[in-house]
Amino acid sequence: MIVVEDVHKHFGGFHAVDGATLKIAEGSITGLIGPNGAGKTTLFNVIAGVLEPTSGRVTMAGEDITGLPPHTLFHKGLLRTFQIAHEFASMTCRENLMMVPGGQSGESLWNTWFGRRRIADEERALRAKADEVLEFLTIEHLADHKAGQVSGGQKKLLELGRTMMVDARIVFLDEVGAGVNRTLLNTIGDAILRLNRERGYTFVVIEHDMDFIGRLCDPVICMAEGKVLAEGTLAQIKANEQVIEAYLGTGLKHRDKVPS
Amino acid sequence: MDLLNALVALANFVIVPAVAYGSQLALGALGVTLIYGILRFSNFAHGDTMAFGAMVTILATWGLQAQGISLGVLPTALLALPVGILGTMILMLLVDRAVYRFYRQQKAKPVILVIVSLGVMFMMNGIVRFVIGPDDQNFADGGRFLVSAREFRAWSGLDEGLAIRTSQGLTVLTTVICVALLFWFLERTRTGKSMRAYSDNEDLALLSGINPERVVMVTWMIVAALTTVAGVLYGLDKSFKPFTYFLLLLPMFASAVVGGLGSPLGAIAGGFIVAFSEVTVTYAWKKVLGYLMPDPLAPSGLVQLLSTDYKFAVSFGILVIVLLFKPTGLFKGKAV
Amino acid sequence: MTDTLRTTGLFVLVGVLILITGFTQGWNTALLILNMGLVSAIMSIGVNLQWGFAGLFNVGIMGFVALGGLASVLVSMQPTPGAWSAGGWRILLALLIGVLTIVGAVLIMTRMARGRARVLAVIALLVAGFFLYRAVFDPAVAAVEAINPALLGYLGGLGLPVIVAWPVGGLLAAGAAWIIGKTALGLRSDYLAIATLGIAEIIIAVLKNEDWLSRGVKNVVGIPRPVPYEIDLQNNPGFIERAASFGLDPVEGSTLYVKIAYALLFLAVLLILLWMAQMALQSPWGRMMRAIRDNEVAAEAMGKDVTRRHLQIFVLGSAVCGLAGAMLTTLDSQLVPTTYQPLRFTFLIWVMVIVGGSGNNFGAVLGGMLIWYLWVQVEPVGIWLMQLLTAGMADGSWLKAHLMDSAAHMRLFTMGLVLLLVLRFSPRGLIPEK
Amino acid sequence: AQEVKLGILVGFTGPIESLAEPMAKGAELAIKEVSDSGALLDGATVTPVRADTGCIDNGLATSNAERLIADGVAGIIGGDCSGVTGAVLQNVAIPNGMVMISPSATSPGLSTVEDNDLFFRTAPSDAREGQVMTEVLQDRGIESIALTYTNNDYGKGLADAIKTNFEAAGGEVTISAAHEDGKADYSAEVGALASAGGDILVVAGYLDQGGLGIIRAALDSGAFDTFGLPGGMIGDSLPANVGPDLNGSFGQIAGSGGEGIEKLTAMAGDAFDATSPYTPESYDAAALFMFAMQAAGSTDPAEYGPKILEVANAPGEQIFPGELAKGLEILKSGGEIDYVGASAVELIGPGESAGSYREIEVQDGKNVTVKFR
Amino acid sequence: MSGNPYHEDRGNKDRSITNAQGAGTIPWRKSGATFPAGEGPFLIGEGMTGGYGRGPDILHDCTIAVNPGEIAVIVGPNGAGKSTAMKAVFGMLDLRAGHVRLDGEDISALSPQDRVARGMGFVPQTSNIFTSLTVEENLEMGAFTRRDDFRPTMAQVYDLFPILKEKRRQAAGELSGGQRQQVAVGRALMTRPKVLMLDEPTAGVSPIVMDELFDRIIEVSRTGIPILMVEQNARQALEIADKGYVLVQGRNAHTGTGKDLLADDEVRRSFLGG
Ligand SMILES: Nc1ncnc2c1ncn2[C@@H]1O[C@H](COP(=O)(O)OP(=O)(O)OP(=O)(O)O)[C@@H](O)[C@H]1O
Ligand SMILES: Nc1ncnc2c1ncn2[C@@H]1O[C@H](COP(=O)(O)OP(=O)(O)OP(=O)(O)O)[C@@H](O)[C@H]1O
Ligand SMILES: CC(C)C[C@H](N)C(=O)O
Ligand SMILES: [Mg+2]
Ligand SMILES: [Mg+2]
Repeated sequence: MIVVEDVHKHFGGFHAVDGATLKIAEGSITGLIGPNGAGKTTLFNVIAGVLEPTSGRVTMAGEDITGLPPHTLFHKGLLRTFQIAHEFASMTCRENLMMVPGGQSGESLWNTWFGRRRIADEERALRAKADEVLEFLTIEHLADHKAGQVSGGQKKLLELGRTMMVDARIVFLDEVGAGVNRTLLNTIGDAILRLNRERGYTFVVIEHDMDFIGRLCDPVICMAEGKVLAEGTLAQIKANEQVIEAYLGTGLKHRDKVPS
Repeated sequence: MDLLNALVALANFVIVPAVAYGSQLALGALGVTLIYGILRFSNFAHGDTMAFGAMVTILATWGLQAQGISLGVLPTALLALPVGILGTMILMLLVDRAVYRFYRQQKAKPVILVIVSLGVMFMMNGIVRFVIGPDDQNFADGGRFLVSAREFRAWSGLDEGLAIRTSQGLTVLTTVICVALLFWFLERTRTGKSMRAYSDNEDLALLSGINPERVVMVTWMIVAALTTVAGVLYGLDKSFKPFTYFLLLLPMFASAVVGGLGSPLGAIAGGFIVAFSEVTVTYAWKKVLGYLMPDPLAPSGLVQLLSTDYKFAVSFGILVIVLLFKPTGLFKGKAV
Repeated sequence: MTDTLRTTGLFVLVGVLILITGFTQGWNTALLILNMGLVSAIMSIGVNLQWGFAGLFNVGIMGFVALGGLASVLVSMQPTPGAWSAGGWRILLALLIGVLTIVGAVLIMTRMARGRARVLAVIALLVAGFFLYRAVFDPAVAAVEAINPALLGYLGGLGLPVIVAWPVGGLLAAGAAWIIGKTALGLRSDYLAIATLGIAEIIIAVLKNEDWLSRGVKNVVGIPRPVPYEIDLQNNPGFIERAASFGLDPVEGSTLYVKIAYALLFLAVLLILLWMAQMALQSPWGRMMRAIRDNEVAAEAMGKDVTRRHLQIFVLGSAVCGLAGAMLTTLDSQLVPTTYQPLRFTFLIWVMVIVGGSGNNFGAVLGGMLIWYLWVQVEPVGIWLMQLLTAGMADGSWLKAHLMDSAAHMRLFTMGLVLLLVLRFSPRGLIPEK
Repeated sequence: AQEVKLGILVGFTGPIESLAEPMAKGAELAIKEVSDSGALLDGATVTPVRADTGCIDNGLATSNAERLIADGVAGIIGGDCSGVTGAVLQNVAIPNGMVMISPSATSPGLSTVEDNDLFFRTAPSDAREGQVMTEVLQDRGIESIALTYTNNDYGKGLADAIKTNFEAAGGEVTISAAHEDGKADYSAEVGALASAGGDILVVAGYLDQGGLGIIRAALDSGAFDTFGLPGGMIGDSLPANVGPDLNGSFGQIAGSGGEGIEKLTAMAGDAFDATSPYTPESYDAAALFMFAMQAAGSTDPAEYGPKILEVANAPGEQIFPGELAKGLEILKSGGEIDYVGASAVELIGPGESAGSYREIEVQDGKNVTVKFR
Repeated sequence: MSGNPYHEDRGNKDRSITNAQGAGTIPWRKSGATFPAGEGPFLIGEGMTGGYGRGPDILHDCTIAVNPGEIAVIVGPNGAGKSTAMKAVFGMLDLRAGHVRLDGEDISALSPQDRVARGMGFVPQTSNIFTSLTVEENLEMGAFTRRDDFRPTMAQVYDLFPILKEKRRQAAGELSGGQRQQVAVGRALMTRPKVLMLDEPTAGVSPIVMDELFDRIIEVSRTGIPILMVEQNARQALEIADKGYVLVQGRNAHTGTGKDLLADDEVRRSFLGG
């Protein structure tokens, strides 16, 4: 589905991504882990078109998508969510969803003046679809709330919901779990699994929570210092010496001295 | 081929004036950049603050002159400068108290402050004209030249003269001193570091026990001092006229941006870039080339890239080009 | 409900102010303020599009307005006899050379590999192009400017009705905006402000110095009007009769007639623009723009081409400013480049938008009308205030004389005060966005 | 008795705000003189009404002109800058049949403007000054000049006039470069002017604006020693501001004889600077209005308008500043006057000052009139 | 979105006009008087009720306390009000009811600055270092309120976090996430706090760094400084906690020792993800 070939991204003299090469299989949920500063987010941003790579190539289903801007990638079915939720704060949750589909005829100024009937029809359909998605995410009661005023986890659900307004092919999730309550994270995990099974979305997930990775992801890729360090099932990764040394560690030194 | 004359002509008409003008812009831009970095908005009232500072200094200078006090070859205005600085500081603190503080406490978005500063600009505009009137005021005294063109010619035996005015020398010297002081203050002193901390992260500064109101106060006082010095130097070197100070706002603003907003070093570099681009791009090279080329080849036209009518446009053009290649200004400002 | 009430109330207030002016200072004054107010309102709509709907900070409004003014000259003046054959075509050729040079440089930049060769090639092309351009351009300009310089000395216009100039003014401004937008809107940090500031200065410099285009600072006077001339009306027996039936003498009747005609024209334009802006705002297009304003990064990730949309709205807003500029020049019947000052045409418009309430089209209109009213009327108020203040003072006293002399400067002071008060007590403007 | 209002429409704010105040004062002085004398139209009182043009703000200027008309003024002294003057003329004065006498709008373009005989000016057209300046330059044996002008219709028109005349007379103009008033720095302009060279530098600007800055910078850098000073540059403040280096520079300003201006200066006393540019012309503009009204016996513009040329020109008794009452009496008794005033008023052609000029040379830090032309 | 009309910026992103970087969010308030409050835990926010600005109440009668040598951990779902409770203890929002007591004194009316002066140290959840200042300057800023010689404390901090000593001349913004968190904690220690409050110090850090940080926190607590901390990595945090609070919708839902809570089935299921 996505092939990353020897991608480099340099910031000044610093090599944030340093020759990363990896493949993401269609229909999989791939986990991406690695120590802080390994270059995961940077690689993500390169794939999603936010950053231009210094060198290297990214292809999607055989098509070269290196350096294409995010909005073009969106129309090719590549969607992403953000580590920190990026909702449209002053718009209602429903509007947050309704704005997503591309090519709405109401987005052309001409139609806003001379094609009002067509717009009205489209809007009705969009609204129905948005309500359906809200229901799927169990937040239909928030439809008319301003998105800026719902809780952090609900914002993350909304992010996920936006990917459901169109037929996405691949969705990139950046640290959905950071700062999210584990119970809610499980709910999000369920939603991801359902989307993967029922709609065939491919997912790439960055996460530091091994339980979450373990529940969803196969395979798991571990990055370090801008390169791919290891790849395989979570169990294989967990057994990898280098990964333990760089990333997982061996637990608390003071565990024994923890007060009782 | 007469290299010396060519060099002197170039120095006299391009380098010396551009350095002096650049210093004036740099001082102004430093103020703009400090406010941008620490108080987080572009202060449109800056030009008029300069006018105000210069005005107070002028009034004080007249007072001194009336008393018969003077500084000999140096302009009396230097003696009056502390009064001007003090007056401007008081005004700045009053304005901050009456206007800006409210918005700060409301945590208003910076853009509101920008528009507020527009309001302050209108009012200061009125106040300055109200007090001293709209006319040109002459307050320079003391010796006019460090080196005059005539003296230089007599001394060097060249055809071309080189003139350096006292005010130009003063401008450059004062700018160097001000900049050095400012850097020392920001980098080495506790208060200076606390200002940088505040500019970096206001909340955390508060949590570290830094008093934001004090930082703001010190900032306004430094800005008041810088603007007054800039305004007076400019007035000494050229002339004092309220409307001119308003127009000075644009090149100062441009200098700050091109250097990288929020970066003091950038403001200085920006000031010189704007000054040099105004003076050089429209320079007519006829004279210099006339000295450099053998006679038959000497140019008959002006050898001017663009007429001086476009000097302002040119400096903005250069600015846009710099930004195209360095979108955050020369010295990466706070803008990223 | 209360919102509508407030909006209506504020508009009624402006109406009443104008009526009061009509009764106390004469209807000509009132109508003139109204006309200028309408033009200002249109400019505010343009700026509000950019700022209120897209968060784009345009500090070069003056430049776009000036381009609109240029359009009315280029469209409506009679062509200067002989100017085109004297050098007009060669000027066009020179401009074409200039454009080709720049296009060529851009092509080299994009096509050639990075390195010294590319830099050299670009520089060589630019230098050669520049000298070629000057070689063709300068003599042609001299030829055109030599034609009766006191009265003509320029190419003249197309001799079309001046109304045509209004949309053309919009187009010219849109073209300039497109160029700025292309360069500035894509930058990582958005330096639109400085780019617009610069382009405005450049446009004004061109207008002041390119005499062949619009006589430069020598000004073009006598631009044709879309409405009849007062003198013609005063000599028209039919009109005199009709004026008399309203109890007006011919002079007053004709001046009022002309101003009302302008007012109706302007009002029509304003209403159309207002309708278009409102429709756009309430459609999916408006939703998309709000999303972009709320969060550019997310909007981009949701497939919205943020840069293109910014460009679109920037061009549209500037076009509206250009249109207003053409209308303004039409109202003045002359193009005077030195009148384009940032204080009047950039900062004042900003005040209008902010005071009115950014993000709300009705707010922009209200701000335009109200601030223009104040801008004009604050001066007599200032003088009156000063008279009040100095009433007690001895007649010859120095202070009184000084205060009275300074009364004119009260205008700026009062404008500042109004702005600060509005921002303090109504921070989102008089009619805020919902 | 009747109350007559006269509008004074000049740029109290804006780029020439410093010139506006003495101009208004000059006009008000004439008005007060007449009003106090009670000689106009059987003891009519005359009151001035001030209004601002902003010098460059067409919108403001026209609405203020409208306001003046609504106020019931019988005539408008103004506008000041040629640009707004044209706008006010076209948009307000002509439609309302109001007479304007501008003391300072000197653009040649205004000579030919369609004005329905409503527009007059006590300042000569710059076209004339170009001829005079050329004569002065030639008499002094100057062969080449560098020329800089303030970038507005006045400066440009004047510079064009000087250039055409001087070149036609065989002189060389090495460069003709504009400068903007009130700009921060003139090094670029002076650099270009110096590079071009020339015997002297002619500065067609304003003495307390860019013109001063250019002269200072040119002297300081040793680029030029002698300057040609057209009307906008003549005033006491220039030699005072520049100092002894200006000695030997020369120029010309509209005016004949010293008598008128001296009288005005004496009358003005400390109240204002009567030699400030266009201040005498303002006094004269106000005076012309009142004489014309007296001659016509009416304050209706349509009636007194045609009389303006009559009272301004010979034949008749010469009237100087301070003698307005006398002039009014003569007119009342059916006599004729030839108003000379402070600026040697002599209206020609379309109603503009004929342009007799004083040739001025700076000697010992003072403007000295060396000749009349 | 707090309904304050001054917070409007029309989405403007033009950096040549405004500079939103580092702008503050802590509402401005004036300090009031303090008075003695008798016996009780060293630091306690008792019965706190309140919310942001004029908005609805977020905290409802919420109580949090910690004593010297203890680590107290707050857990709970997102939006429960954990950070809000911390901020309330620090005076960053107005309480409508309840008190905050420190060392036998009621400090409810003090402004955040004055609480800093009283010896409270706080590491916020996000943007908790001065990115453009060097590591050493960051630490100096921590000691801003101190008039005495703070070099010994700095030496202690460097002992605690040796990596910081190595990087002390480097701009803090160039450090990795884990190192940044160390700078943040170090900065708080430099105030020589009487009590240390940490809001999710481990969010987004890799497992190995998380262990490292927890180790340090235990060490600090051993020096006798009470530590109050919010954590989403709840299981690890509760393991080292002396005291645990579970907040739900601004209310105390469960309170107990870390072990107790970990053992509580309902707590595990509803809040710790099973
Ligand atoms: N704009 C930038 N300029 C300079 N360096 C950068 C920039 N962005 C990222 N880096 C550096 O690149 C490296 C990789 O950063 P990245 O955000 O990709 O890490 P990550 O793997 O996502 O880590 P984390 O798990 O902490 O999110 C880091 O060392 C970071 O400091
Ligand atoms: N600045 C603010 N203005 C208004 N409401 C806020 C603000 N910050 C948070 N809230 C609201 O207060 C409630 C509690 O937020 P808080 O940040 O305390 O939650 P939390 O328990 O720390 O959650 P998390 O685990 O996600 O950090 C939420 O509903 C949130 O929307
Ligand atoms: C008042 C003067 C500055 C006016 C100038 N003579 C002009 O015609 O514009
Ligand atoms: Mg990351
Ligand atoms: Mg929190």
